[in-house]
Amino acid sequence: MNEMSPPKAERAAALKGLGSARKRVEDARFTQGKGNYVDDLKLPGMLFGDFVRSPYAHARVKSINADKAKELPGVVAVLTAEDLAPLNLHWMPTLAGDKQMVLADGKVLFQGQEVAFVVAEDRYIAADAVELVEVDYEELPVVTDPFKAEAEDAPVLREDLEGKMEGAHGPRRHHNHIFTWEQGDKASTESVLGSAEVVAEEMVYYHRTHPCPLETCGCVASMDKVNGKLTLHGTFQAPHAVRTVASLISGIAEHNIRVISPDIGGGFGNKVGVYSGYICAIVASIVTGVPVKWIEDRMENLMSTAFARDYWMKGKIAATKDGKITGLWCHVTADHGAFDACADPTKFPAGFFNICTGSYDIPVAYLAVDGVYTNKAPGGVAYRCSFRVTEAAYFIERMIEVLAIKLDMDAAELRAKNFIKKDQFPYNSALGWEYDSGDYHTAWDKALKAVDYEGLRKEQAQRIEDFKAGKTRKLIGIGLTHFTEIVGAGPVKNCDILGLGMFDSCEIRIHPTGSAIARLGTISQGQGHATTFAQILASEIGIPADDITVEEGDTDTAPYGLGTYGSRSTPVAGAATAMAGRKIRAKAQMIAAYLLEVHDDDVEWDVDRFVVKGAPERFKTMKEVAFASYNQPIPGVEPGLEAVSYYDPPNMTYPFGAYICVMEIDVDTGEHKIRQFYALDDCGTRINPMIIEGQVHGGLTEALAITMGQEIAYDDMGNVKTGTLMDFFVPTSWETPHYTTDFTVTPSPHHPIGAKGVGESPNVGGVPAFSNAVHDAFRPFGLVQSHMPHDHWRIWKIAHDFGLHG
Amino acid sequence: MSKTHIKLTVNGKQHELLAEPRQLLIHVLREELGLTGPHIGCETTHCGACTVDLDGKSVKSCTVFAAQANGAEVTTIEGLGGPDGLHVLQQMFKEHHGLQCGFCTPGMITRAHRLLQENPDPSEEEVRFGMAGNLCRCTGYQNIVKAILAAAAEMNAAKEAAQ
Amino acid sequence: MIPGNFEYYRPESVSDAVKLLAQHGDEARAIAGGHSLIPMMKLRMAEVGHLVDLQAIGDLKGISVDGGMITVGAMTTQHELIASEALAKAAPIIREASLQIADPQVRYVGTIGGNVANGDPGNDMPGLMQCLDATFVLAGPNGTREVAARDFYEAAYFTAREDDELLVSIRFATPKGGYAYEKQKRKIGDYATAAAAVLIEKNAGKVSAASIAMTNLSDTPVYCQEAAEALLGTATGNPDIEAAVTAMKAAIDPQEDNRGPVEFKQHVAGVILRRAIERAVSRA
Amino acid sequence: MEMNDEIRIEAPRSRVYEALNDPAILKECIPGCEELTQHSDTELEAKVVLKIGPVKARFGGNVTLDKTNAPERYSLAGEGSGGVAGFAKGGADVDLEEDGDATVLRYTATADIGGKIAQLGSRLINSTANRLAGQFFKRFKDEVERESVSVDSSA
Repeated sequence: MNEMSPPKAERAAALKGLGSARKRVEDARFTQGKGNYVDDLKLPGMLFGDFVRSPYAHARVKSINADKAKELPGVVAVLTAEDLAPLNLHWMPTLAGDKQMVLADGKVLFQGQEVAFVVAEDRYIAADAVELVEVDYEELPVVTDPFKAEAEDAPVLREDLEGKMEGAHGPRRHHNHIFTWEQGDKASTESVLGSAEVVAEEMVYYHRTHPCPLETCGCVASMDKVNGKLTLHGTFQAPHAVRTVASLISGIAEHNIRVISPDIGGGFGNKVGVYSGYICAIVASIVTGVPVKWIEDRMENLMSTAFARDYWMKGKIAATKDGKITGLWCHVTADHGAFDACADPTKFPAGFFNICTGSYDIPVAYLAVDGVYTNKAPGGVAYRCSFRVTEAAYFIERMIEVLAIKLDMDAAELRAKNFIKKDQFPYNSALGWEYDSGDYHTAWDKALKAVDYEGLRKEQAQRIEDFKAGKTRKLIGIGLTHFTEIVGAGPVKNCDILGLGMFDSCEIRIHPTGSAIARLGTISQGQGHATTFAQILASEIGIPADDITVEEGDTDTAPYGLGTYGSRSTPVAGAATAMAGRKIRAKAQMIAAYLLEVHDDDVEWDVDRFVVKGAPERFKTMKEVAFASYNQPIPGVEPGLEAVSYYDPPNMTYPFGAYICVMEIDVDTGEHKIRQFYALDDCGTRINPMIIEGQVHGGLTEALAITMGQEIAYDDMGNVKTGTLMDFFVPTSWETPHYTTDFTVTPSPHHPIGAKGVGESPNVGGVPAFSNAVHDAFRPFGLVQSHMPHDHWRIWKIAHDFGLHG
Repeated sequence: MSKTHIKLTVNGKQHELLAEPRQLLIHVLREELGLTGPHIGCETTHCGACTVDLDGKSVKSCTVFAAQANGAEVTTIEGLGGPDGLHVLQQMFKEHHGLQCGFCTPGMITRAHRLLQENPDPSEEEVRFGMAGNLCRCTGYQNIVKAILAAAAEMNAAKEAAQ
Repeated sequence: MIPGNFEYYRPESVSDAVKLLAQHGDEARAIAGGHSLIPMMKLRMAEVGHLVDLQAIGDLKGISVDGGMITVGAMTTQHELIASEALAKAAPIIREASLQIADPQVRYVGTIGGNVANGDPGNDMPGLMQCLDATFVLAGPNGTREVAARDFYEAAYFTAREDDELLVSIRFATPKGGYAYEKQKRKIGDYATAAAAVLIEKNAGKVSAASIAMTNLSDTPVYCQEAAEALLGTATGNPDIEAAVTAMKAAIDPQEDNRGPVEFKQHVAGVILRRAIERAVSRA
Repeated sequence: MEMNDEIRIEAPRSRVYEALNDPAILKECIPGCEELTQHSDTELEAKVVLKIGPVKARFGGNVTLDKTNAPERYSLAGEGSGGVAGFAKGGADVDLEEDGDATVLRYTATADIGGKIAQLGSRLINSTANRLAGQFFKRFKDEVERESVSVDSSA
């Protein structure tokens, strides 16, 4: 070893690569208020757009009179469907193969639907003008119940589809029916159910909720008429896809559109879709020739910009008497609202819900999902989840509990008995997935031990006795969950959105002095990509993470990618980053060998340098190689050191985890307190433990919110009852408990660095953990299933129904 | 309606402007004065992303009219760090991963700053209670609380060292 | 969410403020902390032509504890109520209740006057003031008059205050004995699902005086005289408390909303009152 | 939402029934009614300002009277739009029973609210609607009884 070289471990640590709890590079600007969010943007001459929205959930629009609004000084234009129709922009395609009104075309189908777009000099005038637009509605019967939507005499919601018996995903059986999606083996499953020793059956509802990022959706559209170029800044989780869609529907050539996602104030799936505001701002900018900003307010966000979940999941699970699961059957009634705008890969109208066999070795299964239209907002986005995985995890983790009750068996034991075993991976599930890797028993045992599961059960039993003896009014619930996620969409062979394969990309340029810039097709909304992608690269190419800039979100500079959602950034773009790094290293190896005057095969990689095999004192650092690549003519090697990788993952990744929630419940008031929450995550190789932990805390808090109160609720007239943060539950620091995190590491065998993604695991696993805790508290009194959200009154109602109030 | 003449001292600097009385303080700060640190998250006083310090009180500037603030002293996140570096709270938020998307962070830190002025040595419970007017969708608060407690310790240590 | 336009006034005396209110009739509204009014204006649910800002009126501020009487200026914020050591000593129930209102930022600007005068049944102070048997001092074009908190509330947002009157101050006798303000809510920042203000004095182990008022369980705060009377002379054993709870339940009239159905609220009101009584007794 | 009540009016049924069809009296009794224009025997157009605390919304809409089974029964139905505040629809079925010289009026009123008011004010809607319905019939009783008195005394 060269005496002057620091030891290997020291050099590796200096890189702040994989496994380092590196502090985030984003934070300097965010903590000083120097973030750059879309509403911070102020362009010369910029106008402001605001919507007139429907107070009705279902009505015919008889007339729109904007005369008074137009007369208001400062109002520049009022757009209606009539103005958009000649451009063929009054409807737009949805991500799910349906189409959606941009502005009300003759009728409205949900409360808050966009009816007219007012463009004015500032947001104050725009708001004044919105009040002056007179719309004459004729009320129509409202359908908010997905089961009633399919009644024979249910009103026709989508008149544009009347008579069309074929939809984007196959036949439609009713005028409000969207599709049926079937997976698995129906005949075998029914036969197993018919002859099983035990069958548990339950309806599991996962209520409608909303991602509600703290920053609402918005954009600034700026049409430069001189150059023919449209620049669109906005809250986009998939900027490239937005550019392609904008080009396809506007007819503007794609190279003349530049989409920029600046800093994004949280997304959680809310910012995947294309909303009317974007289209209207673009049209308004084209019409007026100046930039037009549109920023929705919180009520608009909760009322109209996407929803999540709303799945009625009927399940049957078959088992032997001693608890070996033999089959699973599921039928979902999926309430998609007024337009099918679900953000799923094209071939998956119910997303990856067919991961609903969960962590269990279930020999046969059958699944059917029916999508229906109702008078509610469209959306169906993956709220911190990979395309309906959280619904699937909730379903199976509830069914396991229901089965445990039926078998009178401990739910932890039932799980352990049915886990897919370590030696079964790669495992082919009955519903068609190939699980890449897992070690569920190890994680499960670790979790049970960490919380002293047996001790908890004893304490719970004692508590029940005390309760029955009148010594306490508080019950203890132990919420167990072992979830398996499927993330990293996805292999181009089966995953696309609007025909765009779901690969992702990274382009790297090494500068002569040995620092670098990496550009990716993804976009961070708080995940810290600028920090973690640099870490992947640091480990791959030996340049300190601090010397690598990571840039995303500008379609003029970043390579094409499908964006950030569904925990796909690490599995797909992270892999692309590693692969691009490896291309850099391959070229650098040739340069190093040339400089060291040895054959390419005679040098080997050592943290940050190429070393001549057998002669450790002879080496070239990556920094030296980088400089050489710009100034040394090397035979057969082009100058410069750049690489680009488009990564098409061979499979999804399958992160998993074991969560345990200990909850105290006050039977008299329905209030709860989380006494302990233990979260063990296995997301494969861990890039930055600090960021992983932060993701878990955040995801669990969203899960807590969803489970314990957060809902988009409607009354029978289709009024949204939860339109502000008074009623839409977002917990504060006071209601949020302390979490304990833990991990095991089972690397993904097909991912270049073995990473699997983690951002969504805590939401997917957290919801069943919290919900199972509530159910578990009342299990001794006979509770089998109770619908979320478990807010105070619903918990109180359980206690009441079981006679616990005397 | 006529515009009103408004004087504000923001981050130590005096400003005079004409505004409609209905203009909200948050819009004046962001759009007239270019201080885009405070953000708008909910508009109904629940989220606290717009929190600024107004005459020594933490307030939600989306629920204060510019006219009400006439004559007041305002501190925004931009006024916290010195020219030579980050405020201790800013440092500790970075150190303890107290932020993710960054949207709530300016309001969060501005509020924490006032909290520590009033209670320089808070317990975890007092921090959680004192920060309950600021919502965060990303972090689950655990690291925010940690960051504030660490900042308090740091500030107290610095005070002791100075004595 | 952008409010409509209005004319803005910042009078420096009560009489100037009252003059403005009288001049503009129901087009005018006084604004204290504004945290109920401004959101409504931003939602364009409240139409205000003339906004009379009370912040510069010195006479509306201050807390005085004097000779068994406590007087609180209408513009005293919840933050100031909490911070006042004199008040914490003389009437600790005020701090206990104030800490349960909204969140820190709102408490810095929210005032006791706005909270009681607004007439929103969700507000905490009206019930508390009824429990304390407070008197509201109103100033109008013809001078001042006094209305008992227990007579002030007519329906949601309808109070004994005339459009051209201003709530100036609140007065009540220093409470004696044990106290409790118990509140159930969904989260910080929410209105009560149910809340109870209780004062209890005991003499030789028996209740010698009691006062009970409930919040957000009807379209006004509910002063429960029968419930308080049920406790008089008792040793507050279980049946005595049950009798008070039963009387209270007959007096409230909760409505279904996102917090839950009527049956739930009735039940929770009982639980909350029981707890409040027990806590007040333990402090008596 | 449904509201029921019963009131006794010191006036003969024919007079009560007549008053229920009299736009001038209805205008006096509907809380916040600014205009009430009769378009036909059964159709009216109304402008109403709803003022509840800080909330103030102007509703414009149509009212239809149903005169079947007069004078024992009387029904009205209406709907109105309050612009950005939302919309309201509702009605009342009234039974009039003779009780000597007086009339017992029983009503079942319904009200449904949509739009922003419903979204934001759900916790206050029931009590407010009840109050408004109560106010209408109280005023109606006073109005009719006052007239009856003045008619009597002038006779």
